[in-house]
Amino acid sequence: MIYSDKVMDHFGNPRNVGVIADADGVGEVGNPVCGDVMKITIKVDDDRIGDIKFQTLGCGAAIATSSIVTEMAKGMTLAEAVAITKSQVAEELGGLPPAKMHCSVLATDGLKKAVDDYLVRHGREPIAVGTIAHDDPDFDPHAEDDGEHAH
Amino acid sequence: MIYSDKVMDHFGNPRNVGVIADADGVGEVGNPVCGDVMKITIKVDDDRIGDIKFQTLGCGAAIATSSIVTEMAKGMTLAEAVAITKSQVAEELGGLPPAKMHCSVLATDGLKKAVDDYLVRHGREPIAVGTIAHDDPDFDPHAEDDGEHAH
Amino acid sequence: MTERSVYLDYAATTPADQRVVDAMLPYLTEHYGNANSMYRLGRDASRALEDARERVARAIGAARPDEVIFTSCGTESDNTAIIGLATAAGRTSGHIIVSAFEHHAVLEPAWRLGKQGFEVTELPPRPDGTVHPDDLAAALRDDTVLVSVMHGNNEIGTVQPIAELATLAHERGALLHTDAAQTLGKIDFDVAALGVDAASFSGHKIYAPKGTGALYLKGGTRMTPYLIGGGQESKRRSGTQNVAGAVAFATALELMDAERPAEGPRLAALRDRLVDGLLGRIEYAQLNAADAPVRLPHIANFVIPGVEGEAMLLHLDAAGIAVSTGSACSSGSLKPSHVLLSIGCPVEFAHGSLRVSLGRYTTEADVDYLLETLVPVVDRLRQMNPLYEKMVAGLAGAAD
Amino acid sequence: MTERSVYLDYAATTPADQRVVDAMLPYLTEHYGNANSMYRLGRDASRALEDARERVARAIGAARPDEVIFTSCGTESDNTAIIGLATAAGRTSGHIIVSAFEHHAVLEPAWRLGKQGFEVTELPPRPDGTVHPDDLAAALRDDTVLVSVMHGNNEIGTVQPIAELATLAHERGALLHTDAAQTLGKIDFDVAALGVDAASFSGHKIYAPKGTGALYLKGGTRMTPYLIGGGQESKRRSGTQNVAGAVAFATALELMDAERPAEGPRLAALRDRLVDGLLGRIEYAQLNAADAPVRLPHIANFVIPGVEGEAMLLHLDAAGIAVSTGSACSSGSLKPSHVLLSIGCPVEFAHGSLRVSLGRYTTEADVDYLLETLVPVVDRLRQMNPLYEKMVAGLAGAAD
Ligand SMILES: Cc1ncc(COP(=O)(O)O)c(C=O)c1O
Ligand SMILES: Cc1ncc(COP(=O)(O)O)c(C=O)c1O
Repeated sequence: MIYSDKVMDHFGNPRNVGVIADADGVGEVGNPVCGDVMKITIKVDDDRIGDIKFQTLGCGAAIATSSIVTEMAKGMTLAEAVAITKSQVAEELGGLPPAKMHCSVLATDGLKKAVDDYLVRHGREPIAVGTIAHDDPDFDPHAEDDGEHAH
Repeated sequence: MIYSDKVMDHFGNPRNVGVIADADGVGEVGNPVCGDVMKITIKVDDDRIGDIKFQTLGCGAAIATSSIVTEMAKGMTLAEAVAITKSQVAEELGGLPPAKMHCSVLATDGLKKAVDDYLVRHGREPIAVGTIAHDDPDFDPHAEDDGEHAH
Repeated sequence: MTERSVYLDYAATTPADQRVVDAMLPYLTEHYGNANSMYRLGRDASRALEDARERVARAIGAARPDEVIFTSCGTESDNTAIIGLATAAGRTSGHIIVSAFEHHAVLEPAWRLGKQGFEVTELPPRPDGTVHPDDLAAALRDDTVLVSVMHGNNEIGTVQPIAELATLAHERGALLHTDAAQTLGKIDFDVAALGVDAASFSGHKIYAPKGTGALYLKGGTRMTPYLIGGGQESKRRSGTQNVAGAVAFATALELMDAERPAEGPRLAALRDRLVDGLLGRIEYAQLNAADAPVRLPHIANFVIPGVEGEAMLLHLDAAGIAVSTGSACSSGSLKPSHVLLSIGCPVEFAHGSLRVSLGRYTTEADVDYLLETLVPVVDRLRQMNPLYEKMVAGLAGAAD
Repeated sequence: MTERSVYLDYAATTPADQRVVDAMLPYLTEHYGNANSMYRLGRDASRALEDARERVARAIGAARPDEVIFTSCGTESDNTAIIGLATAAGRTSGHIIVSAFEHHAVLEPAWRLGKQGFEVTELPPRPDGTVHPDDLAAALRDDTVLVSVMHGNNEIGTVQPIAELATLAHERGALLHTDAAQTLGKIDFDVAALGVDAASFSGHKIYAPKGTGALYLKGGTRMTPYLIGGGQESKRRSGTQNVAGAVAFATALELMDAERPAEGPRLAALRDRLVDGLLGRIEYAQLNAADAPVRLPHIANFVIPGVEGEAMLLHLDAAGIAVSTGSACSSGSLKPSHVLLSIGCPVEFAHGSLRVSLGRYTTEADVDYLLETLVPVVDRLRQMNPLYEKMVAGLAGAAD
């Protein structure tokens, strides 16, 4: 399994790492039992994503997709941000190995959660709810896994 | 499968090849469908094998065992000659590959046949009858074969 | 006895070409990573492996590189294809057709399936050494799941009309596998043109090392993997990949293909010289499957009546000549070749068969040396044959 | 990023030793005969093959050379042993016991048999990473036909009490197979002392090329062959024998054995340096199966809480270090190692495992370089982990 150069760049030098202390919205998805957890904090300015930071526990693809999604989302309207698809994320990274495609869901779900969190905090209707894969109790991030076993 | 040096010597320089024109006894065993045929002709002197010659169609082991059995039998009494066992033949040759053990039966059977032929011609009781493997209609010379198939 | 050494058994195995060895060596000691590891050494190995896969795929006309699965030998490829395709998706019964003169690496798994709930038809080739499409058409049934017919026969060198057979199989909903161990690199081989669903290859027949092989499996074809474990080769063949072996296989195949335009005709001419020379010099000798419409350039198989094969082989060996007989490498056995019997060769003649197979290093002088050496060997063995005169009378009578 | 290259994944694969390559090369291009051919070139090949078999037999303490069967890899040996022994003499049902932390090359065939009429028990090892004889005794039944317990575990390096397990299996009439891919050559390995009926080996774990392997099968043990065809290896493994590979395997094994008296302690000392250094520098890190009574000298497996394995591996790779994580080479997958889970490692920690395995070319400087490099990598990843503080609180709490 080989990652693209861009994946390796975002993994090795992830952008926007950290936590915004006085964030307007926080999204956290995944859990350590699955092996990946992501937390996104956002500042919202005029319904646009002003600042955005992430923290991720996860594999190379999880970190790279987290990093790129923060870059993609910065400056977008909230509606635009929640519309980012996992395929767009993968594409932006120059592709992901098939076994790692599920990782991009982590990043888009985290972003959606943060946006909805902001909206709910402000008494508005959440706009991403229903499209968040991790909300589905049957969601199995590794269902598409196609990896090999130990040697 | 590797033949001993002695097998290769008897195969490459078989002793006593040919047919005795005025033979006292003739023994022929095997058939071309099985892949091996042996004919032994003997001259008998005072119930001893005076001269002996063979012809064999067959594999290396068939020829080598034929050759050595003629050497072993020459000078033996008829009773001694029919008592030669296939293991003695194999031993005399420094062993045979397992898949070729059956070949020694060809040689001993041929010799027995020739002796019995001599005895019957002279109105005497055959002494080998009953111990000749090739007389058994169910005899399968390749039953012990343990060879490999084509490459 | 002699210093001369003439190898004429290229259908049994070939030496590894020095260029092939040179190509593979760095993957043994230097780029030795496990192709499944993520770190650089592993990625390098993986890249070399995938590069080899692409080269093989291109050479055989596969639609996609992942249609090529690297294996450890022709036998493994055959076993995997026969058992894996027959039992795909949990199937436990059905009808299978294999030609009667398949290599045992196909026959044995077919027979095993035959004991496990499948029905197996052994389709006899015609006396010209070819599986006739009409015969396959007649044998196909609605429940036929798999047909396996070898591309080129390893003993008699006849080439089967695989494209036609594949069409027939597909019309009845069956898959077609072909054992191409003897044809790959030696004649045109293109999976698309042949229309096969699976094909087996062996490295040591094309100047790659022994212990290498490959299986072509058409994209979308379901197959139960045979070697199972770590899930390598996209779960179709487990076991740490032999990267050096894959590189060797790809290199060897490309060399075969590059050299074939000159090498094919050269070998065919040598073979014709051999056939003419042998039939001209050895009385009653016959070329097996002489009427075959298509034959491999490098294999000729003769019956030499009145002579037993192993004895002939040993005398030739004493003169430094390597050839094969009977069931080719059933050297430990007197059982006559099932291939020769399947094309109607009488048993007594099958015991006296001689397979000569030519290759990259064969010269005219080699062929001539064989012919020279063979004549006295045959004479000598016939003189030792107690039945030879009777047989000749029979042969002469039959010729009347 | 760096020119430095430090290989610490010898349990995944090893480079072929140059001495091994030198020993095998003549059998590729010069003594290239098919070992089944009768002529000189074939006899030479056969002699080399049988010589290699004798050397392997001697090295493993086999009673007879023909107890050694050459195969193409550890996976093939495992598949052949599990399926071949279970289904010997046409058996189609019965009870099989495999330890739960076997390599998938054993688990997969066991699971396949489980779908085909056999009953399979997966015996969990104890938290010390060892299969306890009492647990086997409790799992054995009158209809148990086969027990398979690996000699040394490939991820955590624990060594199983095979001799005791074999005695227990035999008392109940079952055969015992052991996967010795990770132990052969690395610690004493003697089939007689262990009392096993079958054992699997892989060449590329002992500095022989990938694509080589062997199976020990005790004389008189019935086994259905897995690769079938030409009947090579006394009908127990078909496929033209890889003579060069067999020579390489035998040579590699003899080198391992010859060098072990010095190499074993050297590796164990390096491993201890690594373990002490890592546990001393990385907070909360733990050695897996730390309480194992016997462990391999060259493998250490850690959990590093708060870190995901692949990310750690990639950062180390960027510094030129090759190690493995999680399910060792499940690098394409986030599924946590079944081995770690089987010894009770919590899933969230299993994702952060690190396997370091040392070998012939490992130096103290390599170990120190890993330690130096690892500390900032772990720090960095923990800082990026949104749950790290919570986790630490939990760990601290648990420690109270
Ligand atoms: C314990 C164990 N068994 C079996 C295997 C499989 O061996 P191979 O890769 O040679 O098929 C390995 C290594 O991959 C192993 O570590
Ligand atoms: C037609 C054919 N199929 C299969 C095989 C088996 O190949 P391998 O020896 O590589 O297992 C051979 C040669 O031995 C062959 O000639």
